[in-house]
Amino acid sequence: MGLNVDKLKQMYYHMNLIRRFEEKVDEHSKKGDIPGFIHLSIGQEACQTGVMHVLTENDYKFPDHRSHGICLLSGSSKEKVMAEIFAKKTGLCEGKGGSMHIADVEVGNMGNNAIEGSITATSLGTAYASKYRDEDNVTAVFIGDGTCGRGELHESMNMAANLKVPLIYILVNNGYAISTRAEEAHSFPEHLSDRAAGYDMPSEVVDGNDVKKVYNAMERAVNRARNGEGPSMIELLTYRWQGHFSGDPASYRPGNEVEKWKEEKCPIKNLRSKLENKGVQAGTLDKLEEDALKEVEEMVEFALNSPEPDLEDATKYIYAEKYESMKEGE
Amino acid sequence: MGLNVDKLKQMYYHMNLIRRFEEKVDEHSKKGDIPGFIHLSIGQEACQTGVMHVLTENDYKFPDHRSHGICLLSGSSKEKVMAEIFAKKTGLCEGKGGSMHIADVEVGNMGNNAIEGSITATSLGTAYASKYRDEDNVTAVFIGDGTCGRGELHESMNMAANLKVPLIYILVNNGYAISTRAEEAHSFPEHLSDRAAGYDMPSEVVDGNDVKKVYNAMERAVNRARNGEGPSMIELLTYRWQGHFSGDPASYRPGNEVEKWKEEKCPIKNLRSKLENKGVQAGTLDKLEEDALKEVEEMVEFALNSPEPDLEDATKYIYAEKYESMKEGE
Amino acid sequence: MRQLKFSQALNEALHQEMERDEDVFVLGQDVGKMGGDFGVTKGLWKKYGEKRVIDTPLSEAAMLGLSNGAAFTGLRPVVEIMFADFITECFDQIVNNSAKAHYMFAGQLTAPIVLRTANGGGFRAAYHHSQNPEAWLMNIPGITVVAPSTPYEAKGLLTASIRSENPIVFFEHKMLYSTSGEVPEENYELPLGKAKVKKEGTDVTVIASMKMCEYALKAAKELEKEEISLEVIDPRTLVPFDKETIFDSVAKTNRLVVAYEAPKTGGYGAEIAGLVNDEMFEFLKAPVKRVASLDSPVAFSPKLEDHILPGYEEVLNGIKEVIDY
Amino acid sequence: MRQLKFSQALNEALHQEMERDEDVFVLGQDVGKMGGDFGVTKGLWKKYGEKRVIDTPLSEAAMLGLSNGAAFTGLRPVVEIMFADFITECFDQIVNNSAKAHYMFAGQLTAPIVLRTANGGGFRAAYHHSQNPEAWLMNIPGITVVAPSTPYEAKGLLTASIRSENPIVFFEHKMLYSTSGEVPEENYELPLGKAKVKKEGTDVTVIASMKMCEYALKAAKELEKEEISLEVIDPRTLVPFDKETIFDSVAKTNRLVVAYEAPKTGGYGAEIAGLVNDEMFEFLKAPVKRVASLDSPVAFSPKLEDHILPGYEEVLNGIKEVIDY
Ligand SMILES: Cc1ncc(C[n+]2csc(CCOP(=O)(O)OP(=O)(O)O)c2C)c(N)n1
Ligand SMILES: Cc1ncc(C[n+]2csc(CCOP(=O)(O)OP(=O)(O)O)c2C)c(N)n1
Ligand SMILES: [Mg+2]
Ligand SMILES: [Mg+2]
Repeated sequence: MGLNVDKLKQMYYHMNLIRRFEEKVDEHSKKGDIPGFIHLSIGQEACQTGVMHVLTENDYKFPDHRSHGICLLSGSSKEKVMAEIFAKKTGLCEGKGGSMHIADVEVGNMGNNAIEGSITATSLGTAYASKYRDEDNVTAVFIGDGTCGRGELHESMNMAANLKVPLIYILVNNGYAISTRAEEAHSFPEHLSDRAAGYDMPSEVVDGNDVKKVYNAMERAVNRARNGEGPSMIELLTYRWQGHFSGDPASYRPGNEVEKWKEEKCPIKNLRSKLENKGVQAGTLDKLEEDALKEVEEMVEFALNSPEPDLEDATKYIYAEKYESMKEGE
Repeated sequence: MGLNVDKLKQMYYHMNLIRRFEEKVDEHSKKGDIPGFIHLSIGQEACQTGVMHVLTENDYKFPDHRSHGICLLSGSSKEKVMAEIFAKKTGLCEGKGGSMHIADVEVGNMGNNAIEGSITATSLGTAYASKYRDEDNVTAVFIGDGTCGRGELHESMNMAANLKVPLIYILVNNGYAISTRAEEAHSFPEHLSDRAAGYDMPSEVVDGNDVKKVYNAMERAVNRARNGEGPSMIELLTYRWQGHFSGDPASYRPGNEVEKWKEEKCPIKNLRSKLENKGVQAGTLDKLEEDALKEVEEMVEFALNSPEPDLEDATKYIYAEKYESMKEGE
Repeated sequence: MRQLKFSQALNEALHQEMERDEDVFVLGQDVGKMGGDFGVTKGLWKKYGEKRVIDTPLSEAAMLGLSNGAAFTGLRPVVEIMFADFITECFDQIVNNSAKAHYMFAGQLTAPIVLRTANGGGFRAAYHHSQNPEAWLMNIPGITVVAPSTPYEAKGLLTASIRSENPIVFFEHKMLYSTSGEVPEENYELPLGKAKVKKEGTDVTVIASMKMCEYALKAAKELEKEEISLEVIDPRTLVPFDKETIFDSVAKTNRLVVAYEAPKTGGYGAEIAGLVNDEMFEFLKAPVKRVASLDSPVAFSPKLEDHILPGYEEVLNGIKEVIDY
Repeated sequence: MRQLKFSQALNEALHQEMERDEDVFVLGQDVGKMGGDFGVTKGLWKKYGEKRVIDTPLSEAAMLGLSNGAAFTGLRPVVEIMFADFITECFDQIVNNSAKAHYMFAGQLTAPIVLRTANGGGFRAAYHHSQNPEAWLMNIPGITVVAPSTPYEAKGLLTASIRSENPIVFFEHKMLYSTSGEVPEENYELPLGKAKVKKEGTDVTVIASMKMCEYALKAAKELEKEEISLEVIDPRTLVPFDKETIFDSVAKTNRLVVAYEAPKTGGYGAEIAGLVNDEMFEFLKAPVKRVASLDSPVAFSPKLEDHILPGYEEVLNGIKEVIDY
């Protein structure tokens, strides 16, 4: 499936949607409307958009802690994504999950998990289920460069390759794990994803700020997986413009590093100029941007106006099945 | 340091010593003199001997569960090794440790641990200590092919290479993890140790039944480590003649696999014929074999005649330092 | 009725459940070709093939992860962790994923896994093959811990565990594997979350699971000679446990002993003692006595191990203490 | 006297101990350049360099392994596990290595590590950044668990922990980091294994550590108005804990409340309730009351979190219940 202009325009809309979403979340996090701490993906929109455009609602997705864009493009009700982040009863997880634990099983979002790397193990299971049932859906699991330190990733890659399950590791390498640069704490030849070779697993490194390249790499990986050729890893080189979490001053970053990425490598600017080169009118693109903002503002409205969870739901869902001996509420 | 005939004769003695030791342990395990279950290294003596001849008592050693040969060649009182396996008070760990938890810190044996792979993490620490103190001793950690599945190995290799610590991973690949062949449960290109490249770490694969080759590979790795060039992995291809533990019928092994290894690849026969080719008299070699047996028999005598631990020692050593509030015995 | 060994009863439950429900599959080290370290998965690989019986590498975290993920899609994984001491290697997946997934995603998914594992001492295998880690799992809402003490219960509780929607840690005391008992051929479930009064009595209640249950029943026989009547309760499900049965019994006997094999401090019986103290305070005629291991790791020497772990003598003496109080 | 924040007090202890003993080193994620997620390791990297302050990858198991191995050679690692929930990732190294090494190798080596970690709720960060896992560590002989509740104690107990020969898990309740209090400038140790009577009293004993201690002291003030006299004990060392101080107090007050933030069932207070029931049975005029979290994971919604976790109100009411019994 090629990337025609319509599809690219849709991607443009989605990247703007993520950008605006994150900006609003940042704003409301700082205002105190959003509880807890929040990880933003501004600057990384092409990774999420390119990957998600290849996947369908039947595919299993495991977002990482920097998850909003993935949740938005999974096919969920977008306002419910926002409401979840605002800890509202109308959220996808009834306000119980929040930014780091959002699932929407209907559309294949199997939930993120704030223990970094643990989803690399969990995702083995959905991928194995596809194989078990002889279905052709795939599983995509998102991890960061820092998370490559986790033992679970190794266990997962070894088993995934041995079992030949349809699992794609999306390594979003934004250069930092909080304050620590990948090369400061890890050892690898040229790229972190070169390790895939040790499991006899294909890998690719692509510019994570070029949505077309991300899309194409993902499509290759998904095709392999759907054809029964097993797992692969794609490493997307990118950068987060914000600190690790909303509010992090990120003073650990040298000089004008952020500015350089903003100016030279903005994924949205990058796609915009491609689209303009293809003859799309500036006005059309501006309109997409405005629409994205409007859509996000509606989500925020929805979230702000939604009620908090009910107290009696605090102990709901602890056990999926209650034993006879349990008293009510347990 | 080359391998002259004297050194080879010493190695010949040691390989026989391990073989006889394991045979006696097998015998007394089956008789019920030795409690618990016991892992034997018959067939793998060249791995242990080659590696241990490069190391000194100042180097840190982490034996795995198939540990007896390593303990014997560490410089410990050998009868205390045997007594430990017999759960006697005179054992290296006063009968508290047994075959899977023997340490002799005086000679750098830092103890094995029956949670497979966990020593790959622990060994980072002794290696780091050498670097910290600017000492030129190295750490050697033993693992099997099956243990390569463990996440801790990945975490260890990544950190070891990043910190450039003097750590050598001795991967004793005997083809099986209990009943499971390496290629049945793992995925790797040609060799398991090819994964070292993913950490930018040197590795070598050698015939683990040729003690000279083991020695030479180990010497290269140790030299690198002592020169501050960081960790490496050496993979020793070998085979265990017995089942996984003393008494395991090992019916999972195909046809005449064991016989082939015994006949064509016996590490002791192999070295014997090399020594004979170098002009060493058969009588000299026979004498070494007899001496080895005699030494082992003395160890067994010692162990059999040793007392069991005292009951009042059951709760000794739980806390290294007692708090004032603790009552006696706690 | 037909006699089976504990391990055979478990094996039969697996065979029948895999036959009944093709969503059930088994994974673990050496569970396939070899049939498991203790023979519990014998014959499954031959019958159901490698899709449904996976020989895994030594990757406990990934094994649990695979189980959780598969369970999220409705499959029914039964994962064997060879020794209970190794749950330390997959503790995150149990605590932070299996136990919480249903709750944190507001009921959208369930994690119906069964983690089978061999626990307990007496095997002469020391520190890393002997522990009784049920207490590590008692402060984790969402998890269910099941522990049979006879072949009959082994089969019925494993069957129920496989059918349950909840994530379950299923302890198999390794010194019970070769014990024998009557086991029906057809498949059957025993209720989870429900304790079993193994012997009715009036003077002292003894709560004892797994290997300790045998000691308690033996003590009951012994004390009958002295006309002391013990009520022996096997909790069967350790977490969440059946308070009602325990309270009813204590209301009758006014004396309670809890026997468990783990170290005394912070062990399983601490919660029971605490709870009974709280809710049955007026009924108690003597303090709740805990008979347990010394607060020590399990040493290798059999002489030391036997001293550290509680045996029949300790259980009997504990009961006498409560009677004599 | 000079006031410091809790996090500053910890930071000062680290600075002084690294100055005093060059075997002390620090490792953890972002402990170097950034000075730690909560600022506890600020300035160390600049002063002592990367040899003694290691920024690690996300490799909790290897971090603990490195610490254990280094400690075996006599070094004194202080390892930061960013959130206590992540000890699940290095649980094996703690349980099967740190806690047992000294014993299983018959005293040949010690594992004098300090694992510092941020625990507790109220941070609005839900399941994996809010837990109070002390109960997971209570059934593991060999381990020491320390938990300060004021800046003064934070500094003195961390100093003592670094100097101790035992492996120590050191909990820092994250809602205490920004609390202030008097802290001497010179270095000092507070005794491990010893509880602290924070307020003497005669009517009810309240055992409360970390954040709960603040509530207990507040309740003591409040109840003074009603002429009820609370004795507030901070255990300081949760494992192994100081029985004597607790028993002495209960002998005097005959009433006991244990407040802890973890889920009630199987929590820290279970052991205390069980033990006091056993050894102080005749002294108790009311059952031991446990005030704790609901048996639930910690939900994200602040409204739900506040409902699930025990606060001042719950502590106060728990005490009243025991008085009114
Ligand atoms: C097991 C574990 N260790 C540490 C953390 C704390 N933590 C959360 S995100 C993070 C950095 C992750 O870096 P990376 O994987 O590169 O993702 P990024 O934040 O850059 O998107 C750390 C250390 C955690 N959540 N889980
Ligand atoms: C973490 C862990 N998982 C499983 C086991 C059980 N076990 C002990 S040895 C072994 C096989 C190890 O195979 P390998 O590493 O190849 O060593 P070998 O026995 O062949 O020398 C297994 C599965 C264990 N001790 N620890
Ligand atoms: Mg990153
Ligand atoms: Mg092997």
